[in-house]
Amino acid sequence: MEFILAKYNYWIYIFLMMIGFYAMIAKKNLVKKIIGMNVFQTAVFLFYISISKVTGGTAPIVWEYARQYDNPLPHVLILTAIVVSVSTTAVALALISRIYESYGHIEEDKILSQQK
Amino acid sequence: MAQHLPILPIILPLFAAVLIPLFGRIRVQYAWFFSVGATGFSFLCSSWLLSQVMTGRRVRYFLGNWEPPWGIEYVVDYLSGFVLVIISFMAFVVTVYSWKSVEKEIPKEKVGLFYAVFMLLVTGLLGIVITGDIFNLYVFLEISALSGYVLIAMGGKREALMASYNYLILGTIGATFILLGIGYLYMVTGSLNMADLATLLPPLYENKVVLTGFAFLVVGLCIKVALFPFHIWLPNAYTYAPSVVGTFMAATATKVSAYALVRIMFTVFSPGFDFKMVPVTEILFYLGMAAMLVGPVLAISQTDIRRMLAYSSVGQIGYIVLGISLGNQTGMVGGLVHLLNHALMKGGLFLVVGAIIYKTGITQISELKGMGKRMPLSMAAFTVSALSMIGVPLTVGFVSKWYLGVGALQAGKWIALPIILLSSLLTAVYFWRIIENVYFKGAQGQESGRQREEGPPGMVVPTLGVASLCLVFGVFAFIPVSIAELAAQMLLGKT
Amino acid sequence: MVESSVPFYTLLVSLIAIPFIGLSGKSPNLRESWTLIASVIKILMVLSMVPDVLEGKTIYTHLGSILPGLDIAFRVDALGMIFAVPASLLWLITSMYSIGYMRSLNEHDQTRYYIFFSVAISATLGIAFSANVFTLFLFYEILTLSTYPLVIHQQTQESLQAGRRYLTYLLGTSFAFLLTAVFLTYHTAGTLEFSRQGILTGKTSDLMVTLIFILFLAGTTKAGLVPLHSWLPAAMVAPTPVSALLHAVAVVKAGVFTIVRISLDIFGIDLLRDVGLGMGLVYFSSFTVIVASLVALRQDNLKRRLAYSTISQLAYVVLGVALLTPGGIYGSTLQIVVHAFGKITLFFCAGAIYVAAHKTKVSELNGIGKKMPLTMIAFTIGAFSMIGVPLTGGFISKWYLLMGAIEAHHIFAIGVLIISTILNAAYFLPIIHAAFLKDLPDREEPRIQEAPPWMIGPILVTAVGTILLFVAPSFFMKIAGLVVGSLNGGSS
Amino acid sequence: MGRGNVIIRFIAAKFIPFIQLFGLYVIMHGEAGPGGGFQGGVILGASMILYGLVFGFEAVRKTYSQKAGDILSSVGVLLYAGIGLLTLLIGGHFLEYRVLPLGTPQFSSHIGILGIEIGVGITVASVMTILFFEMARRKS
Repeated sequence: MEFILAKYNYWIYIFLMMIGFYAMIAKKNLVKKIIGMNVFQTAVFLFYISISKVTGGTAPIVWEYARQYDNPLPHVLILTAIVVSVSTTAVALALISRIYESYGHIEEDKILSQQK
Repeated sequence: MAQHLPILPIILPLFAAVLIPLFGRIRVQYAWFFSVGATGFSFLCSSWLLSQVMTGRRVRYFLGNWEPPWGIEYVVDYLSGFVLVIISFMAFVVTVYSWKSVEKEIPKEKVGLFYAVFMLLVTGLLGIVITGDIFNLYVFLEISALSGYVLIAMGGKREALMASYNYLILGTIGATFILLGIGYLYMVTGSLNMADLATLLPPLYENKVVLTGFAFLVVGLCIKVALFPFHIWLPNAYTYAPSVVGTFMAATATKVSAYALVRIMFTVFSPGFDFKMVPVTEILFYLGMAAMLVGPVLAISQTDIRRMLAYSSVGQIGYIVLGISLGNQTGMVGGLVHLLNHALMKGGLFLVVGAIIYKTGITQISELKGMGKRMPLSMAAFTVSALSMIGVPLTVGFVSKWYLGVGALQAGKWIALPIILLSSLLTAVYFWRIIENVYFKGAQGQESGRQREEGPPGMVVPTLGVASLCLVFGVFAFIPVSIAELAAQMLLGKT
Repeated sequence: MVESSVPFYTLLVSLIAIPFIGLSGKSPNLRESWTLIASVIKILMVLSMVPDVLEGKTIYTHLGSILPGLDIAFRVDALGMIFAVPASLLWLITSMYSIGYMRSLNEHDQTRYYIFFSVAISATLGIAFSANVFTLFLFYEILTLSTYPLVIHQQTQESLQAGRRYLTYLLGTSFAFLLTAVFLTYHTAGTLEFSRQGILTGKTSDLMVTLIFILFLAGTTKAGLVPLHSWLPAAMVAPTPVSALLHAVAVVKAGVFTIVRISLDIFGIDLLRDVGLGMGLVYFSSFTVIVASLVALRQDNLKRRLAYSTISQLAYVVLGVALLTPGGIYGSTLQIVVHAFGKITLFFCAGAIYVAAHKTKVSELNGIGKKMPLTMIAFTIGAFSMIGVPLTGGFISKWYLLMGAIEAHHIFAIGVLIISTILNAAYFLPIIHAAFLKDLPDREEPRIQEAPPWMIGPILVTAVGTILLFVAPSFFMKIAGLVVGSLNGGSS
Repeated sequence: MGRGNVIIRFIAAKFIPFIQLFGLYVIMHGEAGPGGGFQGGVILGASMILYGLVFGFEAVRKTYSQKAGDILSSVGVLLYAGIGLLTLLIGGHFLEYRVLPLGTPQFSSHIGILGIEIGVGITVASVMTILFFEMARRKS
């Protein structure tokens, strides 16, 4: 129990990640896959953010109470990763809209049956 | 200025990517000129860098003059210099070649966008190779992957969209795994610089967090490399992409990921870790061999020539991974040299296929009858590349196979030898089908009946150049091999 | 040891001729004269190396190394010479014959034909002159690839089928087994250079030596040893000059030569004897000799009968070497030459019969001697040589093979030689009998109807050559003597 | 399109300038505190999207054409890379701001980073807008 509680942030991120992963693999709807992908990526972002926390730390800004501050680097990294994630989502959505135009579906199995 | 060279191969294509949308509006041809200029200079800079490195000096560059481990560092050593030259050379050749093909396959209003994204792809791939920062590697990986998705989707058929989508899903899974792995490593070391990590990690090798991070990195990269059984995204992507994109990605994209795998396994981690503490090389060894058999077998059953070549790539990736996993210098040299060799062979093959599609629109193997007389030069290039793939002596393919075979024997892994040779035989089967069609079927007695339909010089010359390099580096094999040997020494030298 | 680039130039001659042949595709006369010029120069160059070889010297060229351990190097010694001299001589004759044959039949793609012909002969000489296993392997593959377009020249479904089998057997096994053997040799010996004492002695276990030897044998499918022979009868779909080239000059002989070369210079006689591989090889090749002869008896297609005869005859060569006695090896070396002349005569005759009378089956040959007397006389000479009748070269080689078997006290081998001679007679004599003594079919009138002079000429030349080998065999006997002499620790 | 509730239109019209102002503030503030080109750019882009949602795409296209968006997205990156190249040409490393000839190294760094942030902001804002409008334009 102690083990679970002490590392709750990891449990949360693993849980979210698995939800996203499941959706990416198992869902037939292309948009749902993308939603899954976002959950999947966000879980990893959460993981990064949670490891940057220093106990008792404040925001990494120079101000009068700043004795101990959180590690800002993961935040910066994740900012980049978020941009990447947004771009990926944008590309994916653009693809989906064009797939819908040319196939008339966004269900994977129906599209595959058309390709045959 | 000379000390700023390491940044140039990266920012030249980047600048081109930015300028092309601006100038491409004025005239579409400018897009091509900018691309050729950028990749050409990029290739020159890379060659210069490699020559610098060969004098025994490691070239390092600190972005913004922030010293590592705080700032991002670009490192050119034997390995990255070697791969840098391969990638920039192929980029240059493919760009020169692209004019006519793009003109035909891409709608006019999208040509500017096409070249811009193409340059981004080049930037991303070169960035992966040159960076010495593990997070920067992730970013470049994603830049190249994103531009790859966009470019593949530009293929004319609607299947291209689904191919791109599937690639996107799998690619993102891979990239996110890599990101997660990087996070784990950062968590225990607090560093993102590869060289720094290499000194910080050894005491932590028993640490479970490090092991988990390593596992995520390797699995993520294996997806990017398209190692069997993670190869499912690859065939469709290469088949339906515009032929220029298919060519470039087949020649370079998976190689760069393989490079990243080598970097992570041997620079960030150490050979001692890979071979003694975790079973990763063991697993890669068997997966590589499986790929070497599965790829050609699937290739034999294809009717579309590009899909066949794509499956053949799956098999060839197996060679590279096998070489990496053998754990001795000879095997490593084989794997690294195959990075170059496969880029040349597969590049040459796809260039020819692109010319065929441009000229005749043929994509099916059975329709290639009599092509030997219609496009003699292109088909000669095809034959040379195909013989190379089979591994006939005096071609580059034989060099890789020789090193892999000898490496396998030296490592005591006898099982690899028959697999290598069996794979060559299967390769011979699917290429011979084409060669038979091209030269010896149909069109009997039409010695002068069919006129020549050779592609435009802008396509034929690059194709012949690449194909002749297959021979040049097959005969003067010591040139790439000596570089690969230094790189292998460097990678395996650390304990 | 003499350093000289002549061996390399000898190879290069016919390769240099290729662009000229290719460019003059429009005017056949010019094209064929390039071929002939190249072949004459080639013969002269080969002959120019003979004096050195006769003095017991070895001519060596190091062309370059691809990788450490993988050198391209040429070495001309007596064994190589005994293969190279007939090959280059017969190439000239075959080229002339081709001109007649191809023009009479008005074949398509003649330019391609002559180009690959030239590549094939270069590769053959490359095999003869190679100084290490890698160079040998290289030219072995080039030979396979360059003869493929010749074999499937007809481009019919049947010939493509045969071509596929040809490649599967030759390319397939050489990659699967020969290359494996090369890898293992390099791994155990650390070098691939030929050496008279063998390079594997004392390097590894007997089991490993046996394994490598078997791999070499299995990889050298060109030799046509049963059970890996079926590509050869299939390849009979090729135009007749090609068949002649395949059997008498290039492919099969290259295979046999490879086996001889590897047995002597990779393993060495002593090692083979110690491990007991010689015995195994005797039984193996004897099996081929007998089985192929038996199969030949049942073939009605003339060229296929000749093909099986080749398989059987060239297994003699392997048999002779396998005896591991000087006499056996002496006989083997002579057999290479003698068989070349004899078999090429037979194939030329088969081609002439096809061109002049359009007959391919043995059962159709009744009375053909009345229509084509010259051809059938030449055929008779060739057949006698195959059987080993005195006054033809075949007698000499068979004699020495027999001596070698007796020397080795090998009753089994003696028996095989005798039985196979009877079988040879059994499948050749009926043809001769039918040709001269049986009546023509009713519809045909007995007037002379020979093939064109371009074809008859070469036939007569090779037939005379076959007889000359009996009358004046001293030249080849001297070289063969050198081969044997160098075995006993002579200069390498 | 554009026929939204009058309240929404009124409020949006009043708010959009302030949103944009805030976006600019966030961009300019980026080199000294929380904020920066990404965040500011997104805010700017959001203001354009809001404008489009409320008043219709044609209205947006009148003030901010597609061509302008395309060019701006390139210009932003060009600004970023150009500053990097400038530092190279002056003799520093790529993106080594303090070598810029603007008085003290500190001040140069300030200006350099600000330039970068503006470049990023322009690109992000225009790309966000392009993305949104490209998606919305496709009426399936």
